[in-house]
Amino acid sequence: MGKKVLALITVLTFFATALVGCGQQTPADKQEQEEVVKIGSALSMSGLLGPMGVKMTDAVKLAVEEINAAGGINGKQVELFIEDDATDPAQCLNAVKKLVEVNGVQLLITGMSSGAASAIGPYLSERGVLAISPSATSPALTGQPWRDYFFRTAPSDEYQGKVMAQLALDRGLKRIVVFTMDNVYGVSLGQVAEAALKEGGAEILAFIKYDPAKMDYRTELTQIKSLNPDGVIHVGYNDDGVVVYQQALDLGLDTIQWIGCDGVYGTGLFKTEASATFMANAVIGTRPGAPEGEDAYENFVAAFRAKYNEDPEVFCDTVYDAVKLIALAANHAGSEDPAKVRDALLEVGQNYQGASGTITFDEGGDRLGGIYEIWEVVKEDGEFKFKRVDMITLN
Amino acid sequence: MPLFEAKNICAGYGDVMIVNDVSLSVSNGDLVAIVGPNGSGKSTLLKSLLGLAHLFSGQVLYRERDITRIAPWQAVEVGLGYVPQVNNVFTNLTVNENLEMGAYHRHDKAGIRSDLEEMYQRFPELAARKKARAETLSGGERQLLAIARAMMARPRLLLLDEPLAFLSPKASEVVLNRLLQIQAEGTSLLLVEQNTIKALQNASYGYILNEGRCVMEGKGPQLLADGSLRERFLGLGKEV
Amino acid sequence: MAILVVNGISKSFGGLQVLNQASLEVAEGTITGLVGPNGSGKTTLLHTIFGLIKPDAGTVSFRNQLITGLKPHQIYEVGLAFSFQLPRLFFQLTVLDNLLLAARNHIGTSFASALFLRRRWRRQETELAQKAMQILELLGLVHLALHPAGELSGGQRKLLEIGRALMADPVMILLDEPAAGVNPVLGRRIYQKLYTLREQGLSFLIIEHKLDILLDFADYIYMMDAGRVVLSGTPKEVIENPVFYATYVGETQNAAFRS
Amino acid sequence: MFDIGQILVNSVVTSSLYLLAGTGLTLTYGLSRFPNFAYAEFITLGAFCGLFFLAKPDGVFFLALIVAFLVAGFVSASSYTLVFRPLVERKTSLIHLMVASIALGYVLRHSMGESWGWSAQAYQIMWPVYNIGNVRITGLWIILIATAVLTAVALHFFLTRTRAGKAIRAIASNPDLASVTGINRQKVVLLTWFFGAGLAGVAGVFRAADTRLFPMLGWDILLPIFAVTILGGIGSFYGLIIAALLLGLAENFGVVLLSGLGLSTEYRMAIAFLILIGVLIIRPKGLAR
Amino acid sequence: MDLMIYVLDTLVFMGIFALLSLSLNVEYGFTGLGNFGKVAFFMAGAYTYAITSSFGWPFYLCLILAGLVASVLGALVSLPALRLREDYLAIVTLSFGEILRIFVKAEQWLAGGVWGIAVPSAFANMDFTPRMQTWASVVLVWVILIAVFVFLYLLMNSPYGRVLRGIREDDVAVQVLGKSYVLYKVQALMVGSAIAGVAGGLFAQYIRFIDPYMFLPLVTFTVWVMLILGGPANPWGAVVGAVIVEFFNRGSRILKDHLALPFDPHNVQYALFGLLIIFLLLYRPHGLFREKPLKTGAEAEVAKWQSSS
Repeated sequence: MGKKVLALITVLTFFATALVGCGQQTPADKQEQEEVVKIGSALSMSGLLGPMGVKMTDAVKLAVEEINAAGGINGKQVELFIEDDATDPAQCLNAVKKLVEVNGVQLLITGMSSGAASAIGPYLSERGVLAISPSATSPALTGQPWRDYFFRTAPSDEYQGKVMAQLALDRGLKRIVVFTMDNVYGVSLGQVAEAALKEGGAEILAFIKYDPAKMDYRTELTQIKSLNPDGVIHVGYNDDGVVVYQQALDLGLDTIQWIGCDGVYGTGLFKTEASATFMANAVIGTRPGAPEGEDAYENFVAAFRAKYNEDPEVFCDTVYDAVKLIALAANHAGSEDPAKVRDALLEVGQNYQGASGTITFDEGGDRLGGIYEIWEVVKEDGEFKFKRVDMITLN
Repeated sequence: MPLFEAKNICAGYGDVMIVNDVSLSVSNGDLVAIVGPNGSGKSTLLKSLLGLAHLFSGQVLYRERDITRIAPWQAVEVGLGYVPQVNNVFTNLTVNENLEMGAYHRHDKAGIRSDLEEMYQRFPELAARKKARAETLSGGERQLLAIARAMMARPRLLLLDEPLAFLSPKASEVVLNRLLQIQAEGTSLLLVEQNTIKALQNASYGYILNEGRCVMEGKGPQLLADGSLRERFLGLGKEV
Repeated sequence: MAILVVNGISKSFGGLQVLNQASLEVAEGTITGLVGPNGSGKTTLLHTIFGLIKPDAGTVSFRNQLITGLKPHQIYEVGLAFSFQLPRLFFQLTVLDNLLLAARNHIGTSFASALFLRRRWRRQETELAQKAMQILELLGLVHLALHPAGELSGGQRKLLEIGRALMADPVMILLDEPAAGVNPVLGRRIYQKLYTLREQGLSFLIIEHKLDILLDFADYIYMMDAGRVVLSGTPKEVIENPVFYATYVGETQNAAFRS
Repeated sequence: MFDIGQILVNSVVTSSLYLLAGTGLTLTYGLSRFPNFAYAEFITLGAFCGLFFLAKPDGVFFLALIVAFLVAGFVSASSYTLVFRPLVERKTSLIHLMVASIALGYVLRHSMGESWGWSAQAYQIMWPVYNIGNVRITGLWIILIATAVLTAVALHFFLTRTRAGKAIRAIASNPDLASVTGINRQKVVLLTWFFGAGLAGVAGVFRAADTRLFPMLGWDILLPIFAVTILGGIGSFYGLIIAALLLGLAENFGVVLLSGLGLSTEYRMAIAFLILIGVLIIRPKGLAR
Repeated sequence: MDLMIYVLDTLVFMGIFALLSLSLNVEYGFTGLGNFGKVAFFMAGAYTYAITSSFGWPFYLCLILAGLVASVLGALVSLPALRLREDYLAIVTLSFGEILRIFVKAEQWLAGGVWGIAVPSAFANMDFTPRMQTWASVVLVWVILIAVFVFLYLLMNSPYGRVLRGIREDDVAVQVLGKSYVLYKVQALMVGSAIAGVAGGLFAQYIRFIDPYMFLPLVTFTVWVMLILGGPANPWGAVVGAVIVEFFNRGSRILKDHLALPFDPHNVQYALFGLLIIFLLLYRPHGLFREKPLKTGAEAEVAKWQSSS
């Protein structure tokens, strides 16, 4: 018994030293601190959103690499700290606190889900630490009292929902099923679209929410089939989307027009041929876009592919833009002080041509939904590709 | 040379010693009976020989080979069959499957098949219910099945724990007769029995246990005739 | 007069009739013994009386109050106590705690009073501890009072099991083989203690295989075979009855009642 | 309003998966008498093994099934030998065994996360689709249903006709008697752990082929599989078949009912749990006994 | 950068998890009930706090209500639980947690569903700096923790606690000794759930936002790890277990900044926890701290008796 307790105490002491060790900043550390700009990333690298977050973190690394290659921020190199929030908002807060209080990070990419954003928001505001969320899209985040230090490069669902509805109405779809994943992103977008569709005179046959973890959507899809709608408004991510489309193809739902969103944009959907085929047959969708001639997205995809030998997926572009914007704003402000960077962000974040399209922040740090791209999937030379069909400008 | 010997057995459960320094031996073709009142340690003694109860000390020999503390399933390979007092059939299995399980360690398919036939001839009660699940059998039929199952392993020595308990007189008569027949055919029997008189009448040798110790031993019928049997058996000692 | 009346209890388990119209009475202030061969249904009968097993038919009444169908803790409430054949102790608790857990009307065992009537139950606790120590003294376990019950030997466990029934301050005690697994001298001492309690008015129903001891102390004896009572009388009457020995050695026409 | 034929087929697909995945659980649970929560990881492990063969479109599906069977079986058998058997021999309580199985689940799941990463992956197989009247059915479903039915039939014969199969039933029925009858219990139990988890691995390949693949795959379907196992009566293979069908139907028709009532279809998970809790209260031994 | 805030933050979580661990200790450690749905009661408390505090009620009232609602749920769960075997109880409670989570997630009207719900801090009306805010939470959590600890210490070292321990060892024997184990088991689940509910309330007010993704079964397992590590049936064990596990969690997060690891520390940390538990169960099943005998005053009598005789 004595030996085991001793071993345990040794381990604990080890950790305690580690904890204390990084707390005591020696003068040398201080100097070092002045030489780098610390950026923290706390996204979900495990848990339900893990599959998405891992790739997004890769995009963050890519952006930081590019920034450093281009001379860093205010002449200083960027040091990146990466944490995992395990798809748990409480863990996200924990990770952010660690980044801020232990590592001294003041510029963050975090708040991957709207829940995580809500959990960290008040703390960020109180501590005066700046964060950009690449993927929290809930309209509920707009106008929160803690929004002074929180930006997002993903537009609120408020906009895209309307675009999706508009797209459906433009295509003359009258009888519509809304099919969304049961999380904030899915239900928000779905509800906005539903309201806009009703306003536009379409009939909503059903609003079906599915569990993104359940992975067996056959019966929901069978139901959609038997309702015989003109179109389906579908909100999902790559991860569940690939399964939904695969199973929808099995059930022959590719005769109905499906309207997707930015969540189902990305080569992750082409992981299986069935899903890709289904998309080519039946899916069109929307996503925040840039004016013609902008190749920021293509450049980003090329860079990502060159580094990771994989295609980026959903929200990789917004997270990439977020890092780039932080660098841009800090350079613009000539300081890494969060308050100054925040003010600069509002300035540089006007018609910024990012990988995810044109980014314009409003006063509250939300991305305005300016221009949206309508995409479709085509098969060219045996390869599936996303292709721009049209642009919609939302006022 | 005795077929089976147990020397100075002390056994029990957990750290409770129930059997205290008992020795016994079985010769080829014998029917040896262990009798005694409730709680005298008869069943525990039997179980400890097969590793089903905790053996504190002692030695178990089969044909002078030391088989103390072998795994229960290995005892079958050595040549010992065991018929427990309760839960002695696989209730979820059919009668036929129960018998097949008895021959589990054997690999001679032809031999097993002919033994099965033999068992059904010897126990016509079972032949009629080959396909029935054992849980549907009556107490007597279960006992016969348990004995037949043990015999399927072709044991040289069969250990039986109160085979006649819970049986009607008719059923117990049937079971006893079958056991004597088995003995006549050359398999030795070691029997723990409540039914003292029936057991000792037929036993070639008997041991009387009381309070975990052997209080008397001798040829079966002679023991029965012994005048002190009653007092010793009931544990009344001198007081009565 | 009879303090406990058992009337026509029957019970079968999966087709095996373990109790078959068993009836008996225990007179107040007596030690009544229950004997019989293995599997005759004695333990089942005792469990049925104490509500651990639900009978298929028949009634049990205690002091003219019907107690069939009551839960064991309710039967304890009316004044009975029970001691298992194989000790069911609380092995991680101390010997002392094992006894104290059996105490009747202990204030501190309810949630609210454990918290709010601290002083009262602590006083009671001290008194009960003294009583427990007296019992341990009788059982020769004083030196082990603060040891976990799991450290006791088999015989000591058995003693503690009996001790718990004594601790319960009952009107009547049901004991399943109190002298089994205990050395004869101590067995007798236990019975002497029971006898003193009997003098004080307690009643006992005891299953016992150590006939020499039982015959010395019992007022009345019932013999069971195949789930029913086959013989009853004073110890002398019973022991002299040829049925007694015949039943024990398994040589009896009563076997006809077996299934 | 809804397409009964298609929903029935969907239910059978769900049931087949539950049946395949539940078989091993019910057998090992029946023999070893404790619920192994690490079972989810055997399913996931099978799925990842399949990836070796099915990451490219020209993969051989049956080869994946076989390797998944062997690897999941091997890991299960080793975990039994290294973790559970020593615990059982130390007379560890049931609750501690459950905690140990959860702990083992941690180890396996995160080891898989470390090896294959947490991003979702997918098999590259395109299945043909057939129309039978109004009902559509894919090649994968046919193989899945066929595998489940064949496994059920094969297992029926294995359990009733072979020496080892009968020994498994004998141990489940009466472990002590099995020992004195000459059955080497440890060996048979080990075999069952191997065989049962092997089937779980096969189920994992099907699940991954039908959906996508990541370390939580098994955990996501573990509770329904427990529901099926307990519903059917632990250790009862025939009860399992009935329970798997029942739960498959309940879940799929439940979805129709739920959306009819205007409730979230997320409650379909709750359907399984509610049936489970109900059965445990009314009929704790399960449906079959 | 303010390391103190992080240290205080760690203390808050240690306190909250110590409460959960203590509550599981009441159920499993002392009474032997294997509750694998601990997170359900934690969640019930958190949501009760969130909803009631949205009415503008004072925080202490909300905390009490959080405990009450969780304890009522505990009573509800105990009804089937009492009839079930240990393994069934485990699966039923685990499922119950998931049902409750699905319910909160699906019923948006109740508490925001998937959107989650913002919760005011207990010190929302005070003009605190972040550091003071965290200090205040540390004080609140640890005062409650100490109160609960003392409460449980007194309760478990009383004849009542003796009955609970007896039930853990053998509930039939307890019944034969005149105590209805049903009543005690219900009470144990209610007390345990109430503590978990209060922990939930404290958690909600500290995080200031809760959503259903925070209450996965993983939380329950973490609490089990804490209790098994610390040692069941010993209140010190429960607390120390919680402190160690939380320390481990945070420590590994910081450690990885200083070590270039060839693997993902998150994966390795959980895998190591798993191994640690397996080794503990194999070689030290009673955890770091053993169960201590009851202290009720009766044991003092023994000494007197033993010395006199």
